[in-house]
Amino acid sequence: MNLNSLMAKIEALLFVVGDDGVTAKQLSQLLEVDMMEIEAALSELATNYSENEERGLELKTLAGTYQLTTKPELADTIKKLVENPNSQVLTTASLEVLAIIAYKQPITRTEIEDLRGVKSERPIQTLVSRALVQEVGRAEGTGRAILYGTTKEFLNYFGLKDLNELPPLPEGTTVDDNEETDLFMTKFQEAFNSKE
Amino acid sequence: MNLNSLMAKIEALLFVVGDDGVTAKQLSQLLEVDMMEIEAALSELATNYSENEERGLELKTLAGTYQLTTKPELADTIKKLVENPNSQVLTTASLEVLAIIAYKQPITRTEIEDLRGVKSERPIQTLVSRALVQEVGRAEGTGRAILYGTTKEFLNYFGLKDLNELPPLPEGTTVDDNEETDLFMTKFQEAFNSKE
Amino acid sequence: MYEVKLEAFTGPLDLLLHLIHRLEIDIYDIPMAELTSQYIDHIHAMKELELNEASEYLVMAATLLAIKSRMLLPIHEGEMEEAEFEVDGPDPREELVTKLIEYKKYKEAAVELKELEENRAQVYTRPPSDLSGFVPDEQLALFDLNVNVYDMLSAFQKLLRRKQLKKPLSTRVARQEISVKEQMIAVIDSLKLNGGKSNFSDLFPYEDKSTIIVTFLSILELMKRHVVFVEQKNNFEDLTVTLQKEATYDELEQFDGQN
Repeated sequence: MNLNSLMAKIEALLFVVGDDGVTAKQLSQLLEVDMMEIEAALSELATNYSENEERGLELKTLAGTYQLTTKPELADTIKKLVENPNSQVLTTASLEVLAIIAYKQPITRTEIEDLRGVKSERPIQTLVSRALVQEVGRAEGTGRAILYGTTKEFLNYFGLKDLNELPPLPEGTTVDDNEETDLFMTKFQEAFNSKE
Repeated sequence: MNLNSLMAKIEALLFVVGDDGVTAKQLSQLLEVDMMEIEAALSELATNYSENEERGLELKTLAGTYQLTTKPELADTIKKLVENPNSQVLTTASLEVLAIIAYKQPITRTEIEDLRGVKSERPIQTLVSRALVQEVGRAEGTGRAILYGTTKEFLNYFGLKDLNELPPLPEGTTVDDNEETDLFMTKFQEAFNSKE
Repeated sequence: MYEVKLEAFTGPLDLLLHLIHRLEIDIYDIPMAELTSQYIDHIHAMKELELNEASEYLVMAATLLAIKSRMLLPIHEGEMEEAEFEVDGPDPREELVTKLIEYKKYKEAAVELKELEENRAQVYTRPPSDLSGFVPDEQLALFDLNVNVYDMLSAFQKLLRRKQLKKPLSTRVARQEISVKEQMIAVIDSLKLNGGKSNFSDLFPYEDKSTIIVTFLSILELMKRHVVFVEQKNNFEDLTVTLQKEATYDELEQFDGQN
């Protein structure tokens, strides 16, 4: 297929799927064109958008799918017309819990609380209800605690293609977490009890 | 304003407003540019779309309202999106309707359509035929519209014991203003306490 | 005494990191006496708030005291030599330091997420088009079997966001701006109607945020001028606003300069 006509078709499809997005593979199946050609057309489209200053759109990969979005520098203009969909920003506590889940998933609530030194039920509930984290399984052993992980919506919300795009975790002293935490908790309990 | 940058802004705005469209007058007010310039930019945009065969979009005027749509000659391509058995488009529609019914039951079709901004008869039918939702009563008042709710099969399908097991919605999603008031109450109490 | 509001902290570790930063302490060589006393001072300032997390802050205080006392244990003559050589001996602070450093990583990661959140909020998407016109009548499509309850929740979330996008332009433009002065009068009138007394929340029958803000500011201003008196009987109960004296319009007029 001619590149121009392929680009037109892809643009139309991207427009129609909106924030559902579409993968290169789906495009390849739909248009019956091999992946190489699809990738080439997508990259050409992306260049077109970014290089032409009369274009207001850009091509982004969000949560593994290609989507059209408006250019970030036009945010002020659009803000005047529509409400910001991400206007309910997350609190510091929720972001903290989310960071722990994102980097340590799958992880239980108790593990999160050990790390933060504070109860975390409410932030977790907020994150679940905002579809940013979800139950991804159950821990072994007694209690079979819920294991939490991030969702596709998490990637979408933070504008990430996939989890590998998360900024690297800031450096710190690396320790064997579990062992260290257990030891700490024991000492902690001792210290606490001795006060009573 | 520079024509290119005006075109980019208009394209982004048209993209975001979707089927609602926007009038030249609204654009003029929003962008603080006189009508002449707006008309010129719109006509330039329309020419761009129609003359560049790598573009899949076109500018349509309906009763003075401008909106972006896909080019008519690409209808076949878009049709494929719907005909594809794994089509996400349809998945999204029925899942969305199911989500609304699950969280807002009992609810009428009209209420669902108000929420989605789109006709929803077909997805509802699909869900009823799959026994995931059912008629649970009739609304009061004229018309006595059918009220929909979820079924046992729904719980079964998602592995839920009962509806209380649905992940909760964020607090204040339905009434943003309450949350805002709470915030002010908190701030107020801070200010109040610090006065003492 | 302390400019920092305790509600600003997400937990005891957060508070400790803040103190370490403010006191310019080397995290690997924490002066326990200083940190502990500062920490406890902060806890004291907090006692009125009756936060859920209070117990966690107290547990940390106990831990700090325990570490501090272990470090103060007198070294006996005989052990002195041993202690000098035993460079690798366990430092009572070690566990705390490890925990703080580990926590700090995620705290910093949270800051980066915040930035991503802000950047993402700069770009806008559009909802999928309505393609029902293309669907052949006989075709009834359903999601595949991998769909779970969280996917459904996501669908709902997307929908909620979309609805915000649809709010018409007109609700946000040409809104009549209400001044603090006007709202002060409205608050007084409303109090008079209710026998000079009202619940704080009843003074906010408004839907839109800017009116709520202006009302809030006007009550603060009335408090400052001792026109109203605000009290709270118990924590978490609603505040009661009582009219103390009637402000004259002349008096309210003075507010114009600052408005």
